[in-house]
Amino acid sequence: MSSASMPEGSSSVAVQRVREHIVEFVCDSGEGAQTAGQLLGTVAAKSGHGVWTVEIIPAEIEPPVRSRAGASGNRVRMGRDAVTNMGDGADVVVAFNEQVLYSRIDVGAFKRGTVILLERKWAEDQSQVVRAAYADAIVEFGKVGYDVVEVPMEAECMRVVEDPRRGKNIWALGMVTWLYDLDVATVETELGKKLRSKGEDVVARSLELLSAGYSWAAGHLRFRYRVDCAPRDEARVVMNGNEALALGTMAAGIEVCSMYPITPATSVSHYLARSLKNVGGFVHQAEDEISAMGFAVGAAYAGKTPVTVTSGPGLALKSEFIGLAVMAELPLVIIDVQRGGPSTGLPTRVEQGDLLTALFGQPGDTPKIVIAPSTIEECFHDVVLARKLAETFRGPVILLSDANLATGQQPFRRPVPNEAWLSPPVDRCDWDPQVPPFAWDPETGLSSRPIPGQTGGAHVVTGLAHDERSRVAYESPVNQRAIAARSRKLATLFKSLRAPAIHGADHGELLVVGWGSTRGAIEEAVDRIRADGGAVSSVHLRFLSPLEPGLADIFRRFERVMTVEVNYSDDADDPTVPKEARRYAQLAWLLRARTLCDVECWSRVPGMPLPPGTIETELRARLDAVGVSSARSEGPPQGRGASA
Amino acid sequence: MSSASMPEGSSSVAVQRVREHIVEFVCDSGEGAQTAGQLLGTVAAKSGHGVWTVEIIPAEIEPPVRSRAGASGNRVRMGRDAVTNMGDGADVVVAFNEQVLYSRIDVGAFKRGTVILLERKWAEDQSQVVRAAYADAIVEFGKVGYDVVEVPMEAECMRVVEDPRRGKNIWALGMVTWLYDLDVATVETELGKKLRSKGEDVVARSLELLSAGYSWAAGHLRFRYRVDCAPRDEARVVMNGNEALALGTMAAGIEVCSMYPITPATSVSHYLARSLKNVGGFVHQAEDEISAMGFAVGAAYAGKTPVTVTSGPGLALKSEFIGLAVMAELPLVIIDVQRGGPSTGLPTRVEQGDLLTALFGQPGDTPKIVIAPSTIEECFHDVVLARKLAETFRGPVILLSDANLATGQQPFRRPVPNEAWLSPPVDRCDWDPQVPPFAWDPETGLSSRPIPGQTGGAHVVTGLAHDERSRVAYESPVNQRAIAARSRKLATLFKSLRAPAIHGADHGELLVVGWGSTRGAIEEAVDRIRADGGAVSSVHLRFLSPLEPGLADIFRRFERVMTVEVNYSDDADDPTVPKEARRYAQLAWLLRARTLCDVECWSRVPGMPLPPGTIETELRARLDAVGVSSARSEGPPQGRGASA
Amino acid sequence: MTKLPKAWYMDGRLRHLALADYEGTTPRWCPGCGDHAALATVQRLLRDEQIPPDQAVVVSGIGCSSRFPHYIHTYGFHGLHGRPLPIAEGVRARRPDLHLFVVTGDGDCCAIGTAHWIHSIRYNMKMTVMLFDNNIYGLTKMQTSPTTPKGGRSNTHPEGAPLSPLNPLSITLSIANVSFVAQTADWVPAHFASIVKRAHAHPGLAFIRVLQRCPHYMDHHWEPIQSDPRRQLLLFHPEGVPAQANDQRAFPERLEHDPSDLARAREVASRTDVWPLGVLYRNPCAERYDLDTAVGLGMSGADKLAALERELTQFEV
Amino acid sequence: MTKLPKAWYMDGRLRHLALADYEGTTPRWCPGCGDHAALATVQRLLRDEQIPPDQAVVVSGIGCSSRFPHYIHTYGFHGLHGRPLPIAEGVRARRPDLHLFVVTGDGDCCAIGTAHWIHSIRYNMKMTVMLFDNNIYGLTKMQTSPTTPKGGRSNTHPEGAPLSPLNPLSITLSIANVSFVAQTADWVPAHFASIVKRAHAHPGLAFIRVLQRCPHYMDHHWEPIQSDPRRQLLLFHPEGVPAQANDQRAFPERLEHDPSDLARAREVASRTDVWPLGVLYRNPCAERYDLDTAVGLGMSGADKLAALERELTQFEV
Ligand SMILES: Cc1ncc(C[n+]2csc(CCOP(=O)(O)OP(=O)(O)O)c2C)c(N)n1
Ligand SMILES: Cc1ncc(C[n+]2csc(CCOP(=O)(O)OP(=O)(O)O)c2C)c(N)n1
Ligand code: SF4
Ligand code: SF4
Ligand SMILES: [Mg+2]
Ligand SMILES: [Mg+2]
Repeated sequence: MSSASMPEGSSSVAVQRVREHIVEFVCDSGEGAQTAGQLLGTVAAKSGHGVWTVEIIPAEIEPPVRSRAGASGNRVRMGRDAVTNMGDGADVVVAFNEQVLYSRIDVGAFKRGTVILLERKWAEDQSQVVRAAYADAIVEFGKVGYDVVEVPMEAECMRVVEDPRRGKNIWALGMVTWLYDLDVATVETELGKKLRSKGEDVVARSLELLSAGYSWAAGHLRFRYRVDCAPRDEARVVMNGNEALALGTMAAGIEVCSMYPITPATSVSHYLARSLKNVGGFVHQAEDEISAMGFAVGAAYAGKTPVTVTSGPGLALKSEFIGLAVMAELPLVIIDVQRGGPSTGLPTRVEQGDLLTALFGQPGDTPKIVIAPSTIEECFHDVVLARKLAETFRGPVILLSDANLATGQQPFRRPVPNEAWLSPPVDRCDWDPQVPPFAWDPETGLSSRPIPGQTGGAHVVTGLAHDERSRVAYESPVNQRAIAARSRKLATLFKSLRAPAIHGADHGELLVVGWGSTRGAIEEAVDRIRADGGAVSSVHLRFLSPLEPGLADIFRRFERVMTVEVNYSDDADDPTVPKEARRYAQLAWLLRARTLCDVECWSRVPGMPLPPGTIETELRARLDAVGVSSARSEGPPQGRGASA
Repeated sequence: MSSASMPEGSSSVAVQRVREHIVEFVCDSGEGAQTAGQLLGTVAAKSGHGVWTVEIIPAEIEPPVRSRAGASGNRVRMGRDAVTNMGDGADVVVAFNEQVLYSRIDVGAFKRGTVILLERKWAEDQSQVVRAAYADAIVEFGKVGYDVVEVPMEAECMRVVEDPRRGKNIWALGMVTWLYDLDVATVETELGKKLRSKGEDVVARSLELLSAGYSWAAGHLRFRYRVDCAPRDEARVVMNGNEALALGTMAAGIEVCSMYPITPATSVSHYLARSLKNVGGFVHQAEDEISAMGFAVGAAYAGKTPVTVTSGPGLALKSEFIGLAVMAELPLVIIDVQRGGPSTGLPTRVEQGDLLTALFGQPGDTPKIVIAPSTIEECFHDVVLARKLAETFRGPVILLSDANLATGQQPFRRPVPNEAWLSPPVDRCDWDPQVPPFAWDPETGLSSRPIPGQTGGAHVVTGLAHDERSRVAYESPVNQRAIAARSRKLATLFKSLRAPAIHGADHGELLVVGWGSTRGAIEEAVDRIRADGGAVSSVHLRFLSPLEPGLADIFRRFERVMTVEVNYSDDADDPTVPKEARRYAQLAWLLRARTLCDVECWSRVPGMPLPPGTIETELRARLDAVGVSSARSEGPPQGRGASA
Repeated sequence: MTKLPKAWYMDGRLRHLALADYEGTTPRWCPGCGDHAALATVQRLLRDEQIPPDQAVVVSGIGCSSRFPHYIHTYGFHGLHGRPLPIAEGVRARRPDLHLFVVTGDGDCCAIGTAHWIHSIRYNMKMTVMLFDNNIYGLTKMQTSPTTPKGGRSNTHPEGAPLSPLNPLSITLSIANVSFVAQTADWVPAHFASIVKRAHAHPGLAFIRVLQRCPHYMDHHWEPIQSDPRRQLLLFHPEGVPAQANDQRAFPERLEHDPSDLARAREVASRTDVWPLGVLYRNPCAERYDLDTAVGLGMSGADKLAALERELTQFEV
Repeated sequence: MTKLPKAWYMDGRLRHLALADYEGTTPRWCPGCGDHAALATVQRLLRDEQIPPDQAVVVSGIGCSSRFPHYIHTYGFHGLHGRPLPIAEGVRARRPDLHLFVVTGDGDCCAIGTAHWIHSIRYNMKMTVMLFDNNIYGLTKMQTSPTTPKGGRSNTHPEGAPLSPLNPLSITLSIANVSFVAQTADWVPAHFASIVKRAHAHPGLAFIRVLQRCPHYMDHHWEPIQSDPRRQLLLFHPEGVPAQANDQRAFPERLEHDPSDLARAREVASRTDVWPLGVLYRNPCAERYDLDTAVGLGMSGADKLAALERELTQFEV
């Protein structure tokens, strides 16, 4: 019998205060768990919590019902402080059938003690197979230590509506509203907003279901939580990374989004297709990625810094045009929402596998700026940044997001856009014909260019080697000078950057370096170990090309340095891989070449975000291996890995 | 007055014996200097000399006459020993007008004392402008120390033929035949072979012109050379790198060459279009590079390991399909004849700019084999090797040649093809359906696969993440296992490789590391310095992925290690580039990450091969900078750059 | 019911092949998706023709329809988005022995794959190409495709597609060396079957556009055509799909159309009042590139080496 | 002769523009190359229309013909092989003010650029597209192009091209939303000029195929057509190129062809006995995508910020 079983009629229950909790709604696709989860996330955010919401997406569009691979839904992690990632094992799970739970178990979504509020109607299903499966599951779940609470969801719904399959999700939300002692009025408001378009009837019925679920819970559940809340007075918005990228595009004053659909990037352009016109722009769906990129190149040339949005396979196709944009110094922003690779790979899944191809994906020397946002908020602001960088440094800027940020939802301070963020209008002044279109400053590599239509500026842009006047040039010194000028721009940007901030102490036993969407999980793991006295710190890089300054200096202050990444590396202890042949994770490879420090790595390609607990375990193992799991209080040691 | 002027009627001239000489023929395009040069090269090879011939190609198809940028022709370097590169300043130049010499001068093709045998008719040209230009040039050339010998070429030709513009090249060849005391019969035979197809009349007239040039030289030139000759008894062939790649393709038993035209790779397929059918194959000219690569992927899948030939921009377009070939483990050979980059760049020129994109050009983890031939002979044999590697390791193999090898001609031992080199026929046996199509050996990552038509082997190849049975798999452990298996294959190959041979002593002051077509020039530079007692050695890498074993060990035995490459790097002493932001040459970058040694680099992008003399100067400067230009006789020093 | 094991290979080449021999993994298309019918049709063709599963290859791109190879038990190649045709050409080039099918979608073929589509028609290498045209991007969740009708709403054009759709038949019929063009629909399985049979027998590239329902994103989209027999024009001819006894009921609108008449075929393809179903064009004598690419197949190693020596001799010094 | 300085910008917008104002660097095409004539024709058009060099953009791909932008003094974009059309579309999208020309070759447009060619016709964004069709790859030294006649020898098909050539006109005319298709030749400069003039005035994408001589690799290739007036069919019509007084002599074969008749245009395009010269099709009312892409041009910063705030508010918690 479950520790959380439900004596009929139990009424007043002690509320357990928790610093944070993870709640999942899972069901067959189409049963509305996503709506319930999103509403919970919104309400939690409204209530001032830190929140991270992430969608649970089945691999197929319409998977069969009650299938192991078919789990659809939402995970909501809410806490007192800012929540930066999806966390580890769930605390509470609401499930509409037991089968969908298996795929969640497979990915380690639960832990000992996870409370599963499970629809119990399957116990009385017509089909013997279904009944047996249900019974088996209850036993199995109990054995591994989950706390299963059987809930007569449809049966209870039927007291309110005729077809319980529509609305069960709202009933469940009602139950959770009671469970977390949420403000009922807020839930009702949000529900009303969400369903408004479906008509008053639907809203009314939903409010009834909500209240039914609430009452049932009050009457039957004998546990209840309240998540601590820190007071917040700033205005906040909540959205996922793709929405943030889309809004960032609008805030950057970008008028042209040229794209070809590809998962998991497409929803950026879905948003823009609805909204970009509101700020005077449009979305061009091209016939393929090459054309999408060519269109962007044309728009850039004509004076309108565009954005093109894609994922791995599309990035590969854009490669030749990216080379041209570098060569012809055309400002544009390429958003790559990375997915699982290589090739078609894992289209809906998480990976950070495009770093090296972003840097080195083109033949010849193609210096370009590569940045990676590490939070939803940065997704927004980095588009604004990217456009400015593209224009200032005259070239393509690649922005590496990923499927983790794309689907994760998080509240953040509401941005206050201003005109300085917007793209300036096309220059229509005359151009001094004496000034060549590539008047490379010898020190910075920078130059400014005439835009078509500017009187006096006519010249021919070309992907061939060219001189300052953009004339085709085959002479060795010109080629050397031009390539150097383009390269120089990265050095110029580098000089304007600051060393990255260190999360934790500025010296210690172990430094973890990350980039992109792993930030939240890495920092959480570091914090947990530091809380136990472990001398771990972390550094998170936003600029990948050029790499941020001061890295070797920082690295030298730690006994060992490692990256944690969601891409492939041979394990250090793999007996089949000679140390000399070991393939490192992508950032690790860059850092080794750059700093000559023996930067280690731990990386995995699970197709999912790395949970903080998994990272924590890995880091602790490293510390334990050298017997230094507690903090060191001496001054910075002499870096062993550094030779320079 | 030139030291080599021509007193009318001088008869017997002392022959000066030289170890090697460089002769150039340069003219307007269409005047036949290429034919003369090629014939000289062939004759020199026949005579047992080491030879390197390289075409001088104008940038345009039909450049205007007497234009500075229009130089067309041939450089022939012949010597007693094997000649591995185009060398430094020319010894003798035959030029049909003075203007074309300027572009040669610009690229440093000449040196003090270069003898220029110059058509003198321009001195009496109708046009005042032409006469003045000619006169100016003579003065200018004299000033910089060239030895100009004015030769009445057309005038002399007119004694034999009516239109001297056809045949002047043969007359000049006659002159050179005398000048180098070549065997007249051999020259006549080769001339006959070359012109056979044009009819007897042409041959007869050409022989007359040849003899006229010979006699004129005998009567007028008062200097004469003989290039030393080492006896050789092996059968030799002479060809350029693209021909060697084509013949290697045939020798590998490859039946499918799928391509799209692109300079400087196209001539590989021109050769194959004529000849591949002779060994039972064909060339497919696709509608674009993507399709060419897709066609190759299809042929590979169907059991016929194909080759696809391209250059930078084409490689970029093939990128997505390369990822698929890695993912689906399909054996095929990609020949990339690198050209100047980035983007359209310098289509006809030399660069080694595609190394990093060959390794990292695809999103996600795409381990693949990358090799680079460093001689014409290796161009031949590496295709055979590449096909075997592709089939053994089930994946794409990229072979990086470049415009230097493509157009350089060199004699080498005639290969003795055998059946073991040929692709085996498609397996038609039954397949044990118990054996999955990706039965990855956990140690090696290797597996063998059923080919369509094999009974029992039906399965679906996919670019999606998949398990051993090639079933689409979204589970984390499967993805991790599959990616690891593909990566493992590189470790397996690595274990079978030997450490690279060291050219020179196995320890010393400076180690130069190179790859690809720079081998000859680097080793020649090293030899020259070693001859003076400098403690320089070099290592040349044929395998770039995986990198060859033992590198860190070797590096540790030298005080400093540097690469010499024809791609871009920021100079170490560039004041505008902070050391920390310095962008290294491509191999240097790889070696730094791999070995953690402070591998330096010196690289340039002149669009031309690096001459040995230029490399020599650079290396000497490095030695001088630390005051160690002479050899060190102590044992191997402790490597400073190595930390592992 | 005890089935014979699917991989009953011991005597697979002797025994009668049943539909079960062509079953791959369980189809994961949405209920009611037209792709299900297509799959069954091709499986039946293979069974009817008794083609061993290991002698057939199905190549596809990426899209809902392109999942086809996973669901049929033959050799399969689930390739890249837009690129099934080059892959299939590479397969065909040296393998005249295989039965070759290509499955593609309206995005796969008519957007990102356009160049390969056009050129594959001209190459005319023997294969059966099925374009599943649901007028939408299914797999990526409802974006406009080149065949989406003007005004059709999608996630990339929430206010409606701005342009008239491409007509894949008209374009295909305008390409040099076109040799077989037909149209059918997922909801007329018997017709579909006879078209595929004809296509499979055709000596060259047979291009079939299949009007395909996508209930998930384009619910009721084809319904007006499907439910109104007058909007479907049955093409019949002894050289195409011959007239059938019971056509009359299902297809009140019929046209005797000689598929050797290219000009008429183009006219029929351009009609906007009705959707022609049948063989629009057929020329069994068009040049076949796969006959060129198959040169020298099976040349012996000894002959190759001899030829190679001759080549090398030309370079000897 | 003292010329005015080319960059005489002080009053460039006031003074009469002369041919010299459109001179770029010295053309480097082979002597006799048809591209020279084309260049002169476009330069004359700009002069005749008095279009300031800085208001015109010429986009090209890669190939001999694609060197065009270097030789004309306007803004120019010498892009990537096969990709001038996407670039031009990107230019046009937000720049209705510029005069936009595209130069492409038969390899550039009909091989590697096929997909963009097909879709650009459908987008129908205002620009003048000139396909210089010399039936060969010039720049890369004589490989087969999709328009090389069957049997034509090249370096990739030394024994002759195996397939019939694509007909760029037929294909273009089969694409939805096609709005202007014409054919001319480099050796009929007056005709060329009137076609380009018509094209430039056309409200949409005007596609011109220019039969172009390549004396270097295809010497005498067009001569049989050029020298035999009966193999050139002059199309005339008030809505296309109107009949001229002296047509009679140069073009004994003439056809009054109404360019609004698409079916007839397709027939004319398919003719193999003669090469039609003139406007085959013209529909000034076809949908123009560039009108859609130009939405919101010139919206003020304040309006944008206000709209943005509204968007953000939707996400507020
Ligand atoms: C290079 C590349 N671009 C984009 C995608 C994403 N993608 C997958 S399927 C598809 C379109 C599918 O539409 P369609 O071809 O009509 O097939 P359907 O799903 O409708 O059957 C797209 C855009 C991809 N996988 N690869
Ligand atoms: C991606 C890419 N592939 C191939 C090439 C090489 N290339 C340059 S021009 C050309 C073909 C030119 O033919 P065409 O378009 O007919 O132009 P023409 O030279 O005949 O005017 C090719 C294949 C290239 N520059 N880029
Ligand atoms: S989304 Fe449409 S095309 Fe795709 S499987 Fe579902 S019904 Fe079929
Ligand atoms: S090769 Fe032909 S197309 Fe190119 S410039 Fe010369 S004549 Fe013109
Ligand atoms: Mg579709
Ligand atoms: Mg051409």
